Amino acid sequence: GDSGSGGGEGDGGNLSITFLPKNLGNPYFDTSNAGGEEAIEEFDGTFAEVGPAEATPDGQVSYINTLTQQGVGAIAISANDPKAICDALNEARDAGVKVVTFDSDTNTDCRDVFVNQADAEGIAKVQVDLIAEQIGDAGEIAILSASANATNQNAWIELMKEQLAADHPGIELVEVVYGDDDDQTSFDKTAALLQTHPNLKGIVSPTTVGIAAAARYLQTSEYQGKVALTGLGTPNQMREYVEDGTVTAFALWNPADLGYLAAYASKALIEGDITGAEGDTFDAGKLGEYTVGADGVVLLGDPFVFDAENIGEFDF
Amino acid sequence: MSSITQTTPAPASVRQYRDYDQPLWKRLLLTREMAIIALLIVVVIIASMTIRGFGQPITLTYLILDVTPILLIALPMTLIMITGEIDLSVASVVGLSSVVTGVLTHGGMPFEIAALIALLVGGIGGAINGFLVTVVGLPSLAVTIGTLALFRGLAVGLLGTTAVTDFPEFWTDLAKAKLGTTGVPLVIIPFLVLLVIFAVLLHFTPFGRGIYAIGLSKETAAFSGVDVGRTKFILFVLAGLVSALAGIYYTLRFGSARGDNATGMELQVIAAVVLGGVSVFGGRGALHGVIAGVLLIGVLASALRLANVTSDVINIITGVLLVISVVSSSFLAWLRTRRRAPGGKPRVEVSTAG
Amino acid sequence: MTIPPGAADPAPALELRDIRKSFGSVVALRSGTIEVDAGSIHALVGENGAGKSTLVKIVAGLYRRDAGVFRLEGAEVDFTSTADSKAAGIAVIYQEPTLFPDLSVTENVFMGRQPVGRFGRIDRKAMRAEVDGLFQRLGVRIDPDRPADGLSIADQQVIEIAKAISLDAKVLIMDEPTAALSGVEVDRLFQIARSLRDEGRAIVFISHRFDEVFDLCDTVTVMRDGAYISTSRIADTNVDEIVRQMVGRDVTELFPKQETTIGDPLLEVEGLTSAGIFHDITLTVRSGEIVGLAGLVGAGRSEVARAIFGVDHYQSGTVRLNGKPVPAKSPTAAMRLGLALVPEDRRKQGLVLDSSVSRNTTLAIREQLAKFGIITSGFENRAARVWASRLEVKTNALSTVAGTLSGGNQQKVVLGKWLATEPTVLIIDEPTRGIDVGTKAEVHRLLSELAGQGMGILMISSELPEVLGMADRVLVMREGRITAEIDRADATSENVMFAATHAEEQHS
Amino acid sequence: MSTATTTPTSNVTKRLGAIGKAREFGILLALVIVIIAATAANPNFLFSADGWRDLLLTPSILVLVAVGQAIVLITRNVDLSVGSVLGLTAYLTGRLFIDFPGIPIIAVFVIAVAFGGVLGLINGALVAFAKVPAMVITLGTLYAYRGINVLWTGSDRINASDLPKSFLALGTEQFLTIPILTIIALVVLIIAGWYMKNTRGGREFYAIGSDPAAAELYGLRVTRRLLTAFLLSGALAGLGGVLYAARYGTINSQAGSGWELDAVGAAVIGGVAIVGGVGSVWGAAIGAVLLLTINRALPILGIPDFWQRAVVGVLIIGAIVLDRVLAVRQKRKLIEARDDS
Ligand SMILES: Nc1ncnc2c1ncn2[C@@H]1O[C@H](COP(=O)(O)OP(=O)(O)OP(=O)(O)O)[C@@H](O)[C@H]1O
Ligand SMILES: Nc1ncnc2c1ncn2[C@@H]1O[C@H](COP(=O)(O)OP(=O)(O)OP(=O)(O)O)[C@@H](O)[C@H]1O
Ligand SMILES: [Mg+2]
Ligand SMILES: [Mg+2]
Repeated sequence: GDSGSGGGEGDGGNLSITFLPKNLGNPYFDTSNAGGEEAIEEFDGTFAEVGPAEATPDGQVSYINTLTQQGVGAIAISANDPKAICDALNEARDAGVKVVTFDSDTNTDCRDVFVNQADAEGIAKVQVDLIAEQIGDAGEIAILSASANATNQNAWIELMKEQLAADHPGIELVEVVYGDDDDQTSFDKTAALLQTHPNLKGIVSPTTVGIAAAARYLQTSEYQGKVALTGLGTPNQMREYVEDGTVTAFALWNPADLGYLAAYASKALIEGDITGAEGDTFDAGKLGEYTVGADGVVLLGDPFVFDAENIGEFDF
Repeated sequence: MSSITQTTPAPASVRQYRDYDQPLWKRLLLTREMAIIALLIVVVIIASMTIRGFGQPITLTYLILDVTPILLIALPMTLIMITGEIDLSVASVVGLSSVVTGVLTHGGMPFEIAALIALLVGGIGGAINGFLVTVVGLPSLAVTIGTLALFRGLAVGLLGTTAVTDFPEFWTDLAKAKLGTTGVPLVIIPFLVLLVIFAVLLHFTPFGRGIYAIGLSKETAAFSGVDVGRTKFILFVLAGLVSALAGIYYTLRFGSARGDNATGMELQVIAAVVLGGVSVFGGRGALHGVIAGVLLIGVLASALRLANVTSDVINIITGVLLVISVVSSSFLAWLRTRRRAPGGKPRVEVSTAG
Repeated sequence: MTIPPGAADPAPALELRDIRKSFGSVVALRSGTIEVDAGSIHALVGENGAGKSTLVKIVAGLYRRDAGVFRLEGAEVDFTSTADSKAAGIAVIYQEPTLFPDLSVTENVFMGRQPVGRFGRIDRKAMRAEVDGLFQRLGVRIDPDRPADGLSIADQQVIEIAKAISLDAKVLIMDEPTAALSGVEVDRLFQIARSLRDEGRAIVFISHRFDEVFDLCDTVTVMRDGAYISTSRIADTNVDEIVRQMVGRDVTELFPKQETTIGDPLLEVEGLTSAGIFHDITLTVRSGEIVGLAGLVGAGRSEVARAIFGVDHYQSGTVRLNGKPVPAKSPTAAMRLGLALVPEDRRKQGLVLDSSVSRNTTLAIREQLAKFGIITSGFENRAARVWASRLEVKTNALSTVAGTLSGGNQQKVVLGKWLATEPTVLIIDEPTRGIDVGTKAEVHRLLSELAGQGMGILMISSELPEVLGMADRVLVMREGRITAEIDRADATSENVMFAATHAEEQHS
Repeated sequence: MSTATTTPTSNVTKRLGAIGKAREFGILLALVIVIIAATAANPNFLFSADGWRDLLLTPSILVLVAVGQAIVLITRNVDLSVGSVLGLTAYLTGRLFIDFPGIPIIAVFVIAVAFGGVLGLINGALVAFAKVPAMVITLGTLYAYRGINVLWTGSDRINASDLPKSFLALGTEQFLTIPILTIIALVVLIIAGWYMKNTRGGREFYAIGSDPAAAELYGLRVTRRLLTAFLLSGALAGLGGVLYAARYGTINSQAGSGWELDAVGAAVIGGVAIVGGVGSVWGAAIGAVLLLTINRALPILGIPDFWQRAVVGVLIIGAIVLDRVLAVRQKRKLIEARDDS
């Protein structure tokens, strides 16, 4: 394979960009990487995708090191840990590799730009609003998250707690459990939640794996239609549950757009159009022009709510 | 046919005892360990010639940084497996010691003291395993499946969703520092010191002789004054201590103490130890083979990653390598016996007359 | 399958001629030859390592011969597995009992050929009934439902015998079946063997005990160094003749008991009790004294020895060596105080079978051998060579794996291993099990000599002549208790056997 | 022990038989304690429809895999590849439904079980013919099979919507309140238990594990038995894979990863000796139920999520210690009984 090792030929710099998701075999990242590939083909770069089989930071570090050795142009990475991969990323940057984080950020000093799917406030708010609406703004709810250390989920959960306390006094968050982004664990945790809390009215799962597993359990249990479920999911995985009424509505941004934007941000960094400083602007193909915000954050947009009305229009 | 053939009575001849029935070179070269070392050399040579970027010194740096925890834990694991036991809890001890270091440092304790306490915790973890195996008399596989969950659970429970990342720069830098300009990481030194200690312990002390005897025949060892319980207990404590050390290194290298650090590493360690020629039934194996086994897996992974081979293929290759490494030796032995067997005899010609 | 008396039967039941077998560079058999007729008992004798067991294993289908002729009832055969030999009507009692420790005694007897009913269901009732009958016939007192694990070597041997007999085979081969048995069991076995002979079976009997050979067998074949030496009718030969052919020289007196001065008590055991196994064992071994511990198989002698040495647990009682208490449950401590135990089961307790002769010989002295805590193969080989040559272990190199030695040579390695520790008191459980005449004399001389030098020896033996010939004092055990203490001068086979079998007898 | 017959030992005999049962009894006791504790804390655990169903349903698949594992362990071998085999067959199941729409469910079962059996047979052949430790071989195939799975699946995933409703129903449907999955597991368990106890083949597994060298001397067909053991383990993992698909509905390339430790753990906790020859498939099954029931009971008992794993560890150790204590006590009684006889 020579895809990742194209040296610094070409005038605009080395446009070989490698996507490094949290783990391989995750449909969410599949979609985002496909978006990245589309973008890279548009501007004639070299796309590659590598990653560990399981979502661990040490697995990612090995790949970052390898990419450093290969001398790629940029790494687009979704971090499994905000700190653990920092040194490896900085070594890569010292070797001239640009680093873009997307989906899940590292500490700000380890990357050039973070492509944020939606600001955390917005993500937390859309989920809180959805669950409040579905359970009539009162009753017990629980959260089924990804792994305990997932940076983005933890940030959202904190914000959801704040918003619940401030705006929804009738809703009580009784427990947060972690399904480790594993189908089976999430499935079994859902079962445990429902038994432990007989008065549970709703579950929020801010992770695509979790919400699908929870929906599958609900669908086959006596709680179908009685316990509300919402969170972040992909339309293809959730279609069945929305159609049969297990789930009324859930939210997500378009992961393909996220990858697409990360690819263009990488290109802009490689070609020197931006440095990651606040106020830099760059062109992102079909998505238009974006501006780098504070702390090198590029914001994709607001999350989108899927329900029975519109889910038929999406395929990812 | 009752003729008595009388042979002349000869005086009892004085027997000559040679030390070895095979010459030194054969004993050294025709071993499982040497086969792995040879394979390692072949892989390194082929990789440097065919894979771009493999020949750089930085490869060595990353390789050593990557495999150091496995190298470290493989040392006591080898000894434990030679006694016929196993310790599946090592990776959980790595996680636990990482978390203990993190929590204590975060709580304001100097890093050095926190690390010492983490070592102690590792030692205690090992002692718990050792106690359950030797005093209570439970199978180590079952015990350490239990403590695998217990130690990991403690680690995850102690830290919850947080990860501690504020460690003194002096130490985090040291974990990644290189020896002068050679590109060889400094951590190689403590590893080499431990390697010498463990190699002498296993191969050149009465204690080590006891370890092999236990693995080959526990009962005979006990009858011969080998304190089977004490030996195993010491080894489990050593495994705990060294795993805790690996945990501290892990924490420093990634600058992050997390409950799920090194999850699943126990199988990697065991795979490497087994590849290096240690028998899971005990009694067989040597440290040079194990070191070569760890490095072989590390080098292969590093080379294949550089060649843009995905992690699943790397896993397939690791697996196939394990299988081939054990099958090939018995295949060769089989070939040898075949060549010597009387040719062309039908398999069975039992007369069932009567 | 009874042979009609007087019927002409030209082909022997079993015939092996010029069998050759080598293992790597070791030639185990050069020209193994034996011819056994139906309706006869044929003895096979030879020194340790002469190749007897190897010949047996070839007949059993465990090894394949490299060359030579192998015929059954005149037809040439070639076995590739033990299943073949079984199918051909051959039953073998191997020198070392090989039972499945986790399975019940009954299952052990019937493994692989259990009676089955509908759906292939094993008929346990039938199996049990058959075992009961078999054990009755053999006079076995082993619980058929207990697991084989923990049975004494003798009990295991008895089960092996029961198994082989129940096969109802045309050819029965017994490789030192009596090595671990005492008089009563041996008599039972012989009765059965004779009745099988009278039914027309062919029996091969291997033993190092010549009284047995002359008592039981019709014909005897002698082997030496893997080669056939001679075959003669028992009636036409005598012990000296056979020994000369076996060893190639005359053998010195068998029980060369030296007169020694008996000194102070070295080993003092008081009130040793382990519930269900032995009770209130009190005994003393003095310097220069050989104390014989006699009794029937299963009397609990080995257990006492193991408890004294600290391998097994005991509930009450004390053990002192040279006046110092020997801590319970620590062989290491016992060894440091100068105690040594040559265990009865050499394969499980005496040797690390997969380890070299050299490592085995030095296992118990590894700590003394080390210099500054470091031990090397050089040290080990040096120490091992001394003992290998003293006991004439038959092997080419010290690196030979102990498991490939012949049974008797394995026993020698175990002896050497413990003598190397230079103990003050040596407990020795069945010292000459499976050792050939020549070496047996050596071992006895060695024991005498050691006692002469002031060592105290507690010798457990099921061989009555050995006990009577060697011991200064005989203790007799029966069902876990010491029932008699008899001085050398008073000891006869009658009073020892009486104490071993009759509960009412109470000597003081 | 006075006369030559066996009459005086019959009392001892019965107690010896009791030891065998005690091995499973200790674990069963631990299981009952866990269920009672959880039900006391929250009656839903046992008495709600979902609670009852999950109690039976959750461990069923692991029971199947553990039964296969127990058979292999009893022959003194181990099959670490079961998790990978399960994952591979689970994905195969999904693919069959997608690529051959309308394929009969029974055909899928047969194909998947056969496929699992073939994977097991590969393990068995390597172990039996090359005469190398099963742990190494199956550790190798653990990696290799999983790698093939990832290679084949990529980041594809089977979703519940890809599978026929009637198939998914198998994963949840009940017959007389007993889930179908549980019935399948029970049938397999009963057959395996019967076979291991009452047939020559079954007893030979024990014999081989108890002493392989002796098995050779007895002329047992060791190679054939080993092949059978691994084939069974693979086939049961394959069956587990199909049922996994029915139960969970979503399958990605990591399905079943880590199950090998659960399966070995279940068997060992259930009294199957890792050195072979000892234990029963019943014990392994109870071990599997215990393992997963502990997992489900902990949240009910109010143990916070993060600490659950630690408690699971403590309980596993507690269960095997309890088992050990009961066995030792029984044995002591037995030896003391010899004095009385
Ligand atoms: N598997 C083997 N590998 C190597 N050498 C062997 C093996 N089996 C036997 N030998 C050697 O073959 C020779 C004959 O051994 P064998 O066991 O037949 O003797 P034996 O006559 O039965 O002696 P004993 O009376 O001591 O039992 C010995 O030197 C022994 O070391
Ligand atoms: N672990 C055990 N469990 C049950 N019974 C046992 C156990 N160990 C030994 N026994 C029995 O205790 C009795 C005493 O056996 P021991 O081996 O001490 O006899 P011995 O006098 O030394 O005879 P031998 O000549 O066979 O060595 C035997 O009946 C034996 O089967
Ligand atoms: Mg022999
Ligand atoms: Mg004895």
